[in-house]
Amino acid sequence: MNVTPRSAAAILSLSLAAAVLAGCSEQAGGGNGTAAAGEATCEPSKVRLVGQVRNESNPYEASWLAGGDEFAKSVGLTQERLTYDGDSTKQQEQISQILAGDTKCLVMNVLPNGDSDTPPIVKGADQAGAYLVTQWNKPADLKPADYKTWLSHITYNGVESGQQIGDALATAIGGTGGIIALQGVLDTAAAKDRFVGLQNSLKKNPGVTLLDQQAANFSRAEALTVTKTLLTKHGDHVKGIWAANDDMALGALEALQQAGKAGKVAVVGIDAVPDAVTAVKNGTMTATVSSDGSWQGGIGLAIGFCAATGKLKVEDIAAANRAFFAEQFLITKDNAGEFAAPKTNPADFECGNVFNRVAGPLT
Amino acid sequence: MSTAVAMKPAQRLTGFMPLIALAALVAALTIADPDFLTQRSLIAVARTAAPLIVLAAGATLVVLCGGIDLSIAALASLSTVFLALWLPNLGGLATPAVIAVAAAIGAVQGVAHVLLRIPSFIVTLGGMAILSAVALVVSGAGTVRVVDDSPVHWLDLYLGGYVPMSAATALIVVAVIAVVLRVTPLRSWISATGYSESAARLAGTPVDLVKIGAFCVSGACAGLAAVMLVSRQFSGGPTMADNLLLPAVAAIVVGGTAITGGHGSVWRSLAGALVVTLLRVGLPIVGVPSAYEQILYGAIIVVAVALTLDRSKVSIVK
Amino acid sequence: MNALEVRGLVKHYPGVTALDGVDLAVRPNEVLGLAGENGAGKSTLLKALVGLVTPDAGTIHVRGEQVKLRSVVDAANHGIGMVFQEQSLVPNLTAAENIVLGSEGPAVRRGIYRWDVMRRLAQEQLDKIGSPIDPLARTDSLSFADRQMVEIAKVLRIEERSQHPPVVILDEPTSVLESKEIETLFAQIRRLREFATVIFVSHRLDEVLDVCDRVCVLRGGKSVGEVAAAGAVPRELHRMMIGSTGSDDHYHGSAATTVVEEQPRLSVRGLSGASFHDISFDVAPGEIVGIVGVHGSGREDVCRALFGAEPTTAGEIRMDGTRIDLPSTRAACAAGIGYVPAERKTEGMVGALSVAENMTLAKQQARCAGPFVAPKKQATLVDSWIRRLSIRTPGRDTPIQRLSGGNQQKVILARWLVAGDIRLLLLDHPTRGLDVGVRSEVYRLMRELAATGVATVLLGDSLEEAVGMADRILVMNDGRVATEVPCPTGAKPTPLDLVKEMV
Amino acid sequence: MTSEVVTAPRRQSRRGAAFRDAGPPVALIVIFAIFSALSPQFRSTDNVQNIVDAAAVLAVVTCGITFVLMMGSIDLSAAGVMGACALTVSLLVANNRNDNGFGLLGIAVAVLLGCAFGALSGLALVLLKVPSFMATLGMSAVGLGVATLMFAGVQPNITDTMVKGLAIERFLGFSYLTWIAAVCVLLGWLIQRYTRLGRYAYAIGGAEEVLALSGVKVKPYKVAVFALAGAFYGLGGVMVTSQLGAGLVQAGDGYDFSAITAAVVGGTLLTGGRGGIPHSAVGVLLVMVLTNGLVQVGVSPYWQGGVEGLIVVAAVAAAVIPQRRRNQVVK
Repeated sequence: MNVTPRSAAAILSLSLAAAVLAGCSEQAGGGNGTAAAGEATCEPSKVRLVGQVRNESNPYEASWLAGGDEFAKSVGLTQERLTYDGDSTKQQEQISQILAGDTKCLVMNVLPNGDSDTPPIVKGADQAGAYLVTQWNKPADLKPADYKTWLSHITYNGVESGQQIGDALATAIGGTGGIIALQGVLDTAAAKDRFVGLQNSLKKNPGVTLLDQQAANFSRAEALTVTKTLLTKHGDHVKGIWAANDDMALGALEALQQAGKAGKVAVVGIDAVPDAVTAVKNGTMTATVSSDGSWQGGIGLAIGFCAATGKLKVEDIAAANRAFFAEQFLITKDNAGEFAAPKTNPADFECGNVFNRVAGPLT
Repeated sequence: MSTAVAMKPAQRLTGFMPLIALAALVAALTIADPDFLTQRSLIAVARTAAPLIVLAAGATLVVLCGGIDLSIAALASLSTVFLALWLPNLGGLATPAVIAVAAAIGAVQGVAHVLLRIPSFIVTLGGMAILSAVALVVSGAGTVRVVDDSPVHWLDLYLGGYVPMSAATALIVVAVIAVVLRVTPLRSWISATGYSESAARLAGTPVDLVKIGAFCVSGACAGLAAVMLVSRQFSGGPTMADNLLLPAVAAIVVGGTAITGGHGSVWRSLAGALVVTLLRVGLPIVGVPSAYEQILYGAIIVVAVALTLDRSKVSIVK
Repeated sequence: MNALEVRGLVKHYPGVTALDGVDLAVRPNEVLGLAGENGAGKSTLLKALVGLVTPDAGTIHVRGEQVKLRSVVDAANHGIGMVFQEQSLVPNLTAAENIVLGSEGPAVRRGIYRWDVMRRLAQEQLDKIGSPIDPLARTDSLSFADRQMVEIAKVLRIEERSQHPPVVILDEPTSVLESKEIETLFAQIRRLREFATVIFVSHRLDEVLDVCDRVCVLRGGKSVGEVAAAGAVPRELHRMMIGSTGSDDHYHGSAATTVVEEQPRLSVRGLSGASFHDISFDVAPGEIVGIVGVHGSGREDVCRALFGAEPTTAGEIRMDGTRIDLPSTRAACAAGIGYVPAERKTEGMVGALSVAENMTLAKQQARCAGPFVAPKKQATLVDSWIRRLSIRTPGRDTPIQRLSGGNQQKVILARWLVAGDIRLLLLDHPTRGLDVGVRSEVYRLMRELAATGVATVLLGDSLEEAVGMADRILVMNDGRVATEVPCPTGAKPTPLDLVKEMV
Repeated sequence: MTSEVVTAPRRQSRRGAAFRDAGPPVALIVIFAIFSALSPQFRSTDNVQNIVDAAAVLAVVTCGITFVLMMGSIDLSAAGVMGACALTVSLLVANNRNDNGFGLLGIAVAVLLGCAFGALSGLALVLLKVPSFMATLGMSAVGLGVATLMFAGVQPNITDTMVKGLAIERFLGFSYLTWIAAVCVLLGWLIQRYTRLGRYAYAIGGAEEVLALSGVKVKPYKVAVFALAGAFYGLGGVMVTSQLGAGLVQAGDGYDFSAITAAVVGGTLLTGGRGGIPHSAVGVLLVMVLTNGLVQVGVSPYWQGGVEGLIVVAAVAAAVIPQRRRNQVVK
């Protein structure tokens, strides 16, 4: 790789010259610019379905991709499964590579890694004219209604779920006593919203005191260590554990078991992963809140597919459905049986029904 | 003493190995998915690779000096936060300000390494943790959105409609570093420090300054990479670039730079960064399932390093 | 029957014929000296004898039986072992482990160490050579001479492998030893011959004659003759080695400059550091001052302190009357001080860099125009020094590690001369491991530099060298200057006079 | 990447060596004392128990990595190998995914798998001459891939009471996992002190070329050391699985760098040839005391990582002060 100063200088001057001669442009050359975008309709068989999540190594996201596969199969297509290991840059890299290919009739159902990852995905898809549904994370001031092919943004109301399980926890410990909170990845809207929910709940239940809060990054293993430490720190003052997701709640359960306190401390979480629902059913966990991975994996593709094939006109989507909270349920011992095996109903994905689970507009 | 006396053609071949590995990878991806080799797709790869190229180029200097900089990714993350916070007030000045601050932070780590005599691995491992904490606190543990990205928008343009500006900038950075090294005594100083620090010192080489300088440039490059990331993401985040650390180190080694120091070049890291980017992006795009993608990634980088490392310069491989 | 015999050994390397039909016969229980200039083929021959090099032609016979030696282990199985020039001990293991390394035998059973057995085995070896070293001491805590003893004890382990008396090869064992340690070593060698055969290689011809029964001389990859040690004189050997009579004036004493008393170039007052205290001395321009002392006398550290490579706690250093601070080697360099370290391979040169880069490493300004390297200027400069010091190298861009030791040392010396701004040269064992011819060239260069007014501090490779070269000698003992001995040409003190002060 | 004192023939002062070995234990005591003064909960018996229990997995992983570091190599494969082994063991013992119930045999298979991964890294190092940094980084990715394959979308929860019990049941106040870790440390120390493998690993870090000159075939030992390290990671994966009650692909997340940190803080050099299992054990305790102490004294979660990093750097800096020299190579 010997490059002489002279040739390196040549490269430099050439690139500068190119800049001067050709000027700069917004868009890479050879592109098809803003393509179909709702006008031309696609053959159902020509639609390209892409589902992107963080990784396949956790149950929630695995069920998301499975849901996507199921929907794709129902319309005779296959889903391209992309995973980015929770790596924001890798996610962007994959998206821009996908968008550099054939974007006509492209439908993407994306789980952005964080709020900040959504704007570039949206801009890229908008420029390329690809149909996009995003879930969970987006900055508040970025609205699908302002874009043509960003069909919808789906999320669950984190403040509400955080508060619901907080209230359930308060009831479980009899309205008084100390609790500890396990936070998610601090840099995510989900973690912050859910914690706001907990704080709301604490205001409502003045007898409950928050002894400590630590980040365990949505991870079962980290939750285990943090909980063990907090248990020794606060000892028997801990009556309940509030976890921002079920993985951490399950880690906390293990910690309680190892500390010989299983059953003596109430634990709540969010997401309704199968293990947590089982735990709620057995009574080892107090409550969790449903979010339905396989539905999320299918619905995003379904909305996009309907729009691409012209069965759903973007203009026709109600403003409230362009960004919405999906239905969620508090799962306690009473209703845990119903959620033990989440079943996606193929009817949910029919073009007329895609917005059936809207609980309310995103505020 | 040395057994490698006359192996000129073989040596020349190892010099081109990173390029050969790159070509082979492109060919393999194209065979796996004929749609992959399109102009647009290659342009996207170039644009994608830009931050990684810049990060790897800076860290290459530290590796050439015989050290390692594990803080580049965390520093880049912190820099995205700074940039996003400062853009509203400083506008166009925010970019040079962030690069300067990043360079200063890099230099501070260099000084700690040199003065306190702590291995660079430890200093930068600690630096990584500290910088991440600062980024979390400064950003309030959230992403900072950039509403008006016009001061960094130029990086998102395309030169002549084809060459992404960020890729061109990355290329210029690599070229500038390479040229500066080549035409000044720095090249000798850095290699001497990397091959044999004590000999370099006893020949009056300003070893300490060279090392601090390398960390400083590495920091500045992390800052520039952060600018590129912000121009691409329209925001700054305290963990935004964290996952680029191992790819950047992989890029350096895949390029054939010896991790023990002395032997290598920034051009090699450029090729290495492209290889790593193709692996990160290309494998899933051509339809390799996630689990197999990781297995392939692991296997391919090992093989790539086996191909590119010029072992005649490195006697014992640790 | 000969203990070891070599017939017509040939070894080619690309472009070089290292061995060109060497014949050699070693009789049982004799000490055979092997002499020859660098490049005469000594190293290659020795490597062939211990299986590190496979010869292209020729045969090796051990006790009359032709053998093929493929590895060190192979050689050991035939009873041949070597003490390598650079010590081959693992520093962080115990002496006992080093002694049995590679042939642990009963000391390790099924991969498990039996420390008591190992200790006993090692003690047996050490007893053979009468060394009092604790076998369980960590090797890097031993003195250099002790480590040499461990090496010899280790080599003698080959006795366990073959039923016959061992052949022990000592490659340059004395090059880093102090004179007292050398005496001990020689006593060991004389003891060894009771039960072993020894091949002894050294650049110091007097030593070779001192300890050997017979000396064999190599030149250009051929054996050119042998002499009985008794009655032979170094000059005779030297003539055989270089093929003509060497100069009488080995140290170029006739070129010694007369020192005019004026302001001293270097003036050291009350310098103290970790291993030396209250050092004061002057060096005049053009003067060569030798510092002698045993290992641990602190002279190396004084030398390094003068180059800013060792911290000082008190005292002052003046160059030409101006007080200077030496916080770093860089500062020393800028003050016109040059330093040639004793450890050429690890501290002197950067092996993978080219001759040109090594030569200009310290004085970048000599090859630069402004801040930029001027390739033409560099080429002219480097080539002129390659010619001037007759450095044998394929070209200025050849990595320095491919050069022979003598040529490497010349490059390192040239490093300080290229800019022409050198005022004080600190030479730490500058001729270590060099052959007679190169030594002589180095001495001449030192004289030439002195003539131009460069002051020199010399830590000689041997007492003779210090006496031969220096105008004045400082004797250091336990970190202090014990005495100062004038040493003018024609009225040199004998090494014996100095030794008395050293201990 | 680490410090070594040059000037080969110069003698190391014994005092310096003693200081260096004493540094980490002193730091451990000092940090422990500081936290004890700051927080009464910290010095409670419960918490000390908790710290030791929490150190178990890290101790086992660090044991493995120490052997590799002693050789002067580096090993970044812990995360991947632990993930693969965690999935393996959770699918082999009684679990909710299949009808297996191999118990101890399942654990043995997982440890052997770790061993095989390690051996592969070692082979890539000695046969392909790929630096261990990259060979093990690649192996980590392979391990994670294999783990993801086995995961197949459904978390395997273990129902084997013996495996779960390891984390829950206690003996003399400490969980069984802690005793397993203690046995590993002891075993590691015995291997280091009394076996050819351990001593050669140490010697390879000291002077590899000398071993070759003495007729020792170095390569098999290198592969064996990586395999040994892999076995420790495998066991670490099993232990995490027992703690979490489920097989996670992420079982080994972060253990690679924490184990290296622990080993280095304990006084093992990255250039090899110095340190060892006892040093690493101290390092592990130091790291765990820090992590636990910061939570106990209530340092904000935002700052914890930073404070930890700062203290590690400071601890290493303090440890090198006695041996700081002007012309010293620190990489």
